[in-house]
Amino acid sequence: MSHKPEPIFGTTLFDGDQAQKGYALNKMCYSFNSADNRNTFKADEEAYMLQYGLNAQQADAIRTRNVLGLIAAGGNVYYLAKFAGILGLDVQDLGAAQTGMTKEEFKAKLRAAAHQ
Amino acid sequence: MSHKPEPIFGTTLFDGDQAQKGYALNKMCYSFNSADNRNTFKADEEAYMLQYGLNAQQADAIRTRNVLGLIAAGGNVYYLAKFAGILGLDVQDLGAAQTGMTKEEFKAKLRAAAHQ
Amino acid sequence: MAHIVGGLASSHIPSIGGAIAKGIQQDPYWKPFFDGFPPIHDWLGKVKPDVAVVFYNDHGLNFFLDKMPTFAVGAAAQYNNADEGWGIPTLPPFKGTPDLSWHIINELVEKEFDVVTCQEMLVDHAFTLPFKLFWPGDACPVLTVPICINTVQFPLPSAKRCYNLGKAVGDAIRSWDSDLNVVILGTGGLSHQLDGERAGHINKAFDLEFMDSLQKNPEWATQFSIHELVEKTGTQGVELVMWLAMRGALGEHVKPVHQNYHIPISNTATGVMALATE
Amino acid sequence: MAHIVGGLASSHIPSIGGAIAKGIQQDPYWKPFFDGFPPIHDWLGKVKPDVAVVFYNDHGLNFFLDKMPTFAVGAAAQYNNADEGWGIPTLPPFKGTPDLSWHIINELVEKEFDVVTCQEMLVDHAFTLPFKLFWPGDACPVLTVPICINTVQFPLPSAKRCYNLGKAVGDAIRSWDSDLNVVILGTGGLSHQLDGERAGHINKAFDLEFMDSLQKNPEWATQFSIHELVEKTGTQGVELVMWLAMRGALGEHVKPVHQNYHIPISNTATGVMALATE
Ligand SMILES: [Fe+3]
Ligand SMILES: [Fe+3]
Repeated sequence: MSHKPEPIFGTTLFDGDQAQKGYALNKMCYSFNSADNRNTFKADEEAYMLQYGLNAQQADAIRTRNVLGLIAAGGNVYYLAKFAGILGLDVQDLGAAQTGMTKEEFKAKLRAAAHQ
Repeated sequence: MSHKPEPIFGTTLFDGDQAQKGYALNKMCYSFNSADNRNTFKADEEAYMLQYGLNAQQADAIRTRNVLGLIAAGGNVYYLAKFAGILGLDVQDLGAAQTGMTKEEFKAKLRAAAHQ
Repeated sequence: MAHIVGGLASSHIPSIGGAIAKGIQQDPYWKPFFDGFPPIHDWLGKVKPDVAVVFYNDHGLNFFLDKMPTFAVGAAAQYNNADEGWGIPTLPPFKGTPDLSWHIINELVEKEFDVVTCQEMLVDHAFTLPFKLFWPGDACPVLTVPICINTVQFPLPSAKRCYNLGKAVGDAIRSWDSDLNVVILGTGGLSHQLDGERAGHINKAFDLEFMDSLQKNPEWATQFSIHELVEKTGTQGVELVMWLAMRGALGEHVKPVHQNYHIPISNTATGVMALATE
Repeated sequence: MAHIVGGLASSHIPSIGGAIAKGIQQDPYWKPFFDGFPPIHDWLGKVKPDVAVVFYNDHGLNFFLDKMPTFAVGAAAQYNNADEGWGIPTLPPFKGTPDLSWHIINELVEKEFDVVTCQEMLVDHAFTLPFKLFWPGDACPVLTVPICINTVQFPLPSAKRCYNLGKAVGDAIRSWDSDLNVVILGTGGLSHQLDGERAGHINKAFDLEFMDSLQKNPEWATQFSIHELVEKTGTQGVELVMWLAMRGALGEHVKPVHQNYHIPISNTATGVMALATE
């Protein structure tokens, strides 16, 4: 879209701009569908990132397990979820990390939505 | 199409029926985009066909370089062309083989079309 | 001609796969979700569908950004599930019905839907888990046709386009020369958002109005742009277009069979629904 | 807003690549074909396009039957040519313009074209050889957007759908916020058939009427079904839908620049055409 619609708070639409920016990062995360690839990554994260051509911003966000940083670097949540799987994180862990809550607080927020 | 249109003389439309029938054959021929794969095929045609799961009709048409047989077995001309490339055949060779002409006769037929 | 018996919709959260594998459906956390299914099992036992046509979205198993389809239709004799990278059990293959697949593909292209045809297609949890929910027995008793709608990369097809896709698929099934019974599935949603500072967004009021609309006014949700749907239901809530495509396939009149809504499973407001065509 | 200077169409026979590599363009066999180009080189020298949007069909290099798109749009910064299996020289990469690609993709999905988006895309002889014909110098001086239309596996999109795709692409280009000049290419055809007992089929009368129609009555060919086009022009002659898509992008009024028609090169009735928009 030449004219992007109004931004939505706390929400990055995975559009052409993000898709271009994040291509290498998402391609790496897509490769994590394979257990062999996950193990290769775990054995030497730096070498694996180099192989996929991650830029400095992406590599840094991977190193620091920074979810919001990964999204800012063009990561798409569907592919990033495979990286989270390697770390043993579930979607409440990710939610807590992105909203600055503890996991318990984040879960309470979800439960509270039943009484909206 | 539930109801297939009238057949056209000497013409097999590569539709769903052909695409299902020819999947293994076409997948093998698609692999011939790679020089390594072409060489592996040339070194042991039978082993290569087995690897791609060709059925008896397809394998026989490959063995006998039978172009019409390859089409009858579900082959698509765009992929078969890559097999023809291995054999060093050009599209006039294929045309001649399919129409029962010599190559010279086939070329004459093409030239004659200029004076239709 | 084939007969459409009705439609099924369900959320498809990955952790459902873990819960089923562990057999903890009756644990307090899971019970309110799994309790939504037995009345639907009863109905399926009565209408006995032979084939399931499934609108779902791939989450990065079969499709990557090198070739990202808007709409993709499976045309394989078998669809394999596979490792998605985060450890839910891989399920056995699903049987296809290439005959119906190609009939749908031919009819869709005839009606100017520019589909991708997939003679090989890995199916992810969004396709597989609803089968475990609707047919909890060991073997899946229906033949399947997967139809994948892009919700990964913008631009997404509009809600209206997805509804019309469903309509065209329904017409194709009703013109399929077969005496088999077909059920339509739509899997995804309801409101949830996994990513960003708005992670955990849920919109109960919208979800309930949406579920209600599928009976009374099925085109209601097509008034919204994708951007509005994301704003209302979250970046993943937009998966509700699968429900819309399912509803589109059912034709004008439907009767409610059963529905359930429960917040939360994982980060998701879960919905389940069965609609009969007669 | 970007400006469309006109359109180019050409056959794309693989052996053209060999002839160029060997430098035998003036040999008696090739001369009547290559002689169609110099007046078009002169015109391109005057209108100086910056970008080429190319309608072409992949012949089994980038796409296989596991995921066969109806329409696929490139969105890469670079497009690589590669070994196609029968030994024509591999050409250097082509530069993309992701900005225009994404603008086109967004506009097409908005207008209910269900495209596949390709952030990586190998381009075959149908894309590469016309550049060597229209810009015979060493380096390709234009940025490119490849748009691939399925002519491999039925069902193919109708001639009318392809023409309308072209119209929508033209609208998108004209609404692109840029001061660049764009030329549209359509590559393929004209009448030929490689496969079956009817191999060698050529239809001069139809080809000439088709070329004529692109100036006077561009929708003329959209009256025919794909089946009729195959019957008239051959299994590969149906590639003429690329010319139609190109013509659709140009808008209502065009002026002829130059055209040429020669039978045969390889098994093909070759056509070349340039149309200006003003
Ligand atoms: Fe999902
Ligand atoms: Fe061609």
